Amino acid sequence: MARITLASSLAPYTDGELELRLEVANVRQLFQALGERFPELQAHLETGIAVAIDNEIYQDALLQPIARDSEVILIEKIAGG
Amino acid sequence: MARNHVTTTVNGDPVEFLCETGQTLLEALRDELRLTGTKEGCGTGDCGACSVIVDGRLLCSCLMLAVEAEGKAIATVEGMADGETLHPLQRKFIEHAALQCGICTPGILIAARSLLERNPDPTESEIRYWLAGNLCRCTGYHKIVDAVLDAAREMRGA
Amino acid sequence: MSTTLKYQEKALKLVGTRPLRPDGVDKVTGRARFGADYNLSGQLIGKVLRSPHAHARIKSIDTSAALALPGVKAVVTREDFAEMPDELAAVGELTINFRDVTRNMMAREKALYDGHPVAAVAATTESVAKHALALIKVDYEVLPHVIDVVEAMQPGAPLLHENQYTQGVKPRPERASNVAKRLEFGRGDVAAGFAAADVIVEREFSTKPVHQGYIEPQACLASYSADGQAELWTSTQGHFVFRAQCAKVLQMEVAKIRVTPTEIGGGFGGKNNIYNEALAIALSRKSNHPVKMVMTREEVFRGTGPTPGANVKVKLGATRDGKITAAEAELNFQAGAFPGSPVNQASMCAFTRYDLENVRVVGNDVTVNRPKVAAYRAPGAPIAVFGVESVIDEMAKKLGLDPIEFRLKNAAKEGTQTYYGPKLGVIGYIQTLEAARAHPHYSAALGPNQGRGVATGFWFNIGNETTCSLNVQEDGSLTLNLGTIDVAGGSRASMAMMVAEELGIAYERVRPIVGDTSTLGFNFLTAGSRSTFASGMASVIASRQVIEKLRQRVAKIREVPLEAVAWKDGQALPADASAAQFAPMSLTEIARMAGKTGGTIAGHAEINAQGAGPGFGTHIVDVEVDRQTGAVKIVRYTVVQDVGKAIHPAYVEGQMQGGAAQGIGWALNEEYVYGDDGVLQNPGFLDYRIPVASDLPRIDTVIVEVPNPNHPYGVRGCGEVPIIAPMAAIANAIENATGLRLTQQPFSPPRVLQALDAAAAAKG
Amino acid sequence: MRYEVPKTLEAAITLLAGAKGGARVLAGGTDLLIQLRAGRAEPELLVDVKAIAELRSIEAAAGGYRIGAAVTCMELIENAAFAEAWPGIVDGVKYIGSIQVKGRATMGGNLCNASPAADSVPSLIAAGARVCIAGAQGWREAPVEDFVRGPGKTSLAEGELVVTFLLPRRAPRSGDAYLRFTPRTEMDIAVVGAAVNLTLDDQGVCSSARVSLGAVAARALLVPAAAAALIGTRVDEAALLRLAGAASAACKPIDDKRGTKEYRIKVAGVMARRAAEIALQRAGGKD
Repeated sequence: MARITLASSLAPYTDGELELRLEVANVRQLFQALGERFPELQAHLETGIAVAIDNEIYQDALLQPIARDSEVILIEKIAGG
Repeated sequence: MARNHVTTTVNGDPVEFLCETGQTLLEALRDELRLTGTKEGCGTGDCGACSVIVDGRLLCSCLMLAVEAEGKAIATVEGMADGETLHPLQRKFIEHAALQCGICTPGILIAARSLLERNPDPTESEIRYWLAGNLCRCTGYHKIVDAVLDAAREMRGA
Repeated sequence: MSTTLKYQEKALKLVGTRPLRPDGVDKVTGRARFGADYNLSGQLIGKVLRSPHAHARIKSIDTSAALALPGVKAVVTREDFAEMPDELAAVGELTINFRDVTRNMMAREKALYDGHPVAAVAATTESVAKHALALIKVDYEVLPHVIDVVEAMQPGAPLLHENQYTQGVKPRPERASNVAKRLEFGRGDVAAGFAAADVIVEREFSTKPVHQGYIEPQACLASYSADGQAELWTSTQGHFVFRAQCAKVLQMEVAKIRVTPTEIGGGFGGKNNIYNEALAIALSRKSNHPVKMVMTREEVFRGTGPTPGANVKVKLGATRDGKITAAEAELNFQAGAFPGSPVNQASMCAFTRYDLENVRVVGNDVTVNRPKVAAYRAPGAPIAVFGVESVIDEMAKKLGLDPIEFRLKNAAKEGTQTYYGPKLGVIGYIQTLEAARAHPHYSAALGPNQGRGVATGFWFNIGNETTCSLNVQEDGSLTLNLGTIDVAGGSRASMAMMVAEELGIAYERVRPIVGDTSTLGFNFLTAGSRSTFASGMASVIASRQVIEKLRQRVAKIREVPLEAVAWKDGQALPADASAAQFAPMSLTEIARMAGKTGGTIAGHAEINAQGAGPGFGTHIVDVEVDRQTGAVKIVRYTVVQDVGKAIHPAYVEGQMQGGAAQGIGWALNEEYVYGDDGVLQNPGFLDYRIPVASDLPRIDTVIVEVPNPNHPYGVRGCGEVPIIAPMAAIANAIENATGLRLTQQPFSPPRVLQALDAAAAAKG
Repeated sequence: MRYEVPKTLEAAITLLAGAKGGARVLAGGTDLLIQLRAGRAEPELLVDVKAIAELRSIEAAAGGYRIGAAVTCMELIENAAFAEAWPGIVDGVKYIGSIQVKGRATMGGNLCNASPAADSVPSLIAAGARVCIAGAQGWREAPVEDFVRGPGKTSLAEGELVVTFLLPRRAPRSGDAYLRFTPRTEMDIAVVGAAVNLTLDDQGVCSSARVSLGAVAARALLVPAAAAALIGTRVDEAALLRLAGAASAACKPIDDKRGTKEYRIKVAGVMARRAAEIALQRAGGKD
């Protein structure tokens, strides 16, 4: 199962839970699983979240594969000037 | 409202237009004559994007009334190149990457040209003070100053 | 699909050289067309009526007198725009609350800042339009306002949004607040870290709002036809994003709006969002005429987004030998009238130059009665870094360490765990510090009343949605149609260089243009230093596709197997001696035959570019302080930055110099000045003081190139990083010259003189 | 709004008189056009005075100079003889806006705009310049320091206009200078301005002096106390300290977006002192 870590800024939406393991094959499945587990996180997942898979940041990449042994970190989405 | 009839010369060509008394030369150039190379950045003489040369004087066309142009000779960026041949300042600005967005470029070219007409061999400091009325937000002025120095050098045949 | 192309080291012919930009001649001859340079026959002039109050309930708007004025063709107010739900919507890759977008574009219940649009008119001439504005009667109930971020956070402060409850705090607050959102980032145990520290430095900083200061005011031209189609010409950093926002607020189908981007006269983040565009389309729809809307400079200052003003607290602990044990920061950012300051990105940038065990950053996004903030080059980062790099400098001094040495002792490197999420990949921070230390500037002698300062900056850089098409024309010249705006850095040149490099042809044979929204699929904004990275990647993919098709075509024409056909220096030739031999064919020859051998050849890419490589910069500045007037003069400036790979070094230098110059203005004299009535007092270039040529020295540049492994040419990006460090570097230089630690931006003469006098008085 | 370009002073006066206050004089227009654009001025007639010979000429007169009110800043700056005689006045004129603005702006306009921060006014006051005014009632002359009444207010009666400035004969060993403080090097409005005009006797002792300050009160001030600090001295350290003190003491400034009271008071002394040092050098008192 992939190791999932949520940025500490997301703690308020997960009752403080920031680390978990999930059986997911891509980002879409990850968001789905997290959304079911943490309803308050749902809105943020769809709008304000980027994902780092094995330390590469992906934005808006729902189909990005997640390997069984991947380390996945959810972070705030980044824009710019 | 009664409009004023103005006969003047732009880049060597005789032109006529009608304007309201309150209309600026900048508005007449852009809206009546469709010479949009001269830009408006502020409309209050603080940015220099609308710089033109009138009877040999560098000025902000946003601070001159169109009716005052009667009988004058006006030079804008559209008249800088000689046919297909760019003015040395125009060429050097491209070569030195002295322009980015380009909105301030026509005004700066006109201002730099009027400097070199008076002072063919300006120092860096003289260039910076002469161009102080022309705001550029992209370049930090470094490459603009280099382009003017290099153009001056070429025009002096040095 | 999400795409990365790995970096390949190879001998380069074009990339890294300095050819002339394709937009150069048009820009020096006045032929280049910017937002205000477009006109249509029969067009009307649109003008906006703006609130004179910082905070007021709009009881009624009477437009009858304006509509009765001859020449007035249409008036729009809040009544003309649909209410939008209060929810975050991802539109064009941006996450926006359209309830707020509609209200920022046109006030509804309340005017929330001086300059907030309350009505717009379209008339036959500008003077008629102006006269019409004066005839619109708005009945305001003026409300108490709040602008300062600290005051706005207090309980009992005037509330902008009566039903705004702070997000990100548990349990959900009972009272509404101007604090829209609270964010907390961190790792390790900060308390333990400070306990382990020998030296602790703690300081509070404040900054004022500053404006991007692009010289071209927002300008657009809209034409809506009775068949429900709209065309829009506008000065924008993202024509697809503008289209998406207009479609949403006007409830139109996306494909029915065609947006053509004009040359853009500077943006720096300020042209990431719509202002007049949807109003112009609405006025055009109502009047059945094209409508042109050009902002005045005053409108730009009063109505468009500057940066946040902020309150920043920083605490740092370190051991005597110079290892940082704990770092803590609180960032309180003005969001302006609606939530959405860049405090989240500022929080992530605050300490991400250092390898830290124990970090905690708290950010608050606070609504106040000022225009909604917009992005400005590395949004938020310069504000956070001003505080952090000032404290880093002070700590180095307390520890008796050279400031670059102290940074090197704690520098982030490949594998450093960030406090916002991932570990850092291959980065060039240490290389920029070492290059700065080795630069002659760093060891040059200083004159009387002069001081030297150093500071560093980090920016993520980004990728995102990008498209392009590459068409081989019948003579073998190529048209590269890009969907990502060239905001003036010269990205069109860089893209053409990469295409020419890939194909092995002359740069001049590739004509890059930026296509309108009907010619390509969606592209994100040119923002976040993504253009050369992402659009470059797309251009390379399209080029390789073209090469593949060219090889296939030659294999057919010469009747040889595909493997036998290699592509080199602009021609197809036998792969090697062992492969089938055939007469080489140049790109031109293939192109000439293309029509008769299966049709024209083109490549295209529609990607969501991933794998952006972070950028780091180190700045050195010398200042001279006039102790009698408090004037600070910048006497020397050097920018060192890792850009991954400089495709066009001259244009990269231009980004570094321009960013530094904006940072210098931010540090010294730029600020929004508000009266007690909440009205902006300096909405013009006379009293909003951006640097003029005679204010600045030459700005030396050192380009460091540590390739980004996730780009075919190693590009990271360069636009954002150079604006991050100047404020802190200059504060540190002033401290070095005077012994005074300035914590309030701007470091304007009255501020500096006051500090000098206070210090003198303290000495007695 | 009508526009007229009279060729003679008489014609201009007739037009102004006929307009009953509904007219504005247009010289360089660098202030007036901004007021028109902002709707802060809505005259029914503009009288362009740039075709009137008296207003456009620079003449040596009675050992001094007569400067037309509509002479542009650049024309004045480029007049080598005048710059030689009155470098301090040229200092002030040089500070007015950009090269572009100086190509249009005039000393007459700078005076009549009646801004407390007008850069050409303190040096004119320090120089002892007089302003010549014409109107339906005829000619009158006034010292420049008496012309401006307050921000935007002048002593011009309805229908009057400023025609020329008169500068007195220059005594040998005289020098003048104007300095201002602004946050930027250029393109700014004076936060404080100081002009010093002094004459030395053959022993190098200051025999006469006039000091004027700008942007520190409702109008540019003549500060006799500051001048007194110099007269009878060799403009030494002690005298300069007294000058600075007197200059600061004379300030009655306001707080605004361009500077605080305290700042203006303190820097007025600094600018006065630095201007005096330059004036001294120009008078040949120090090398």
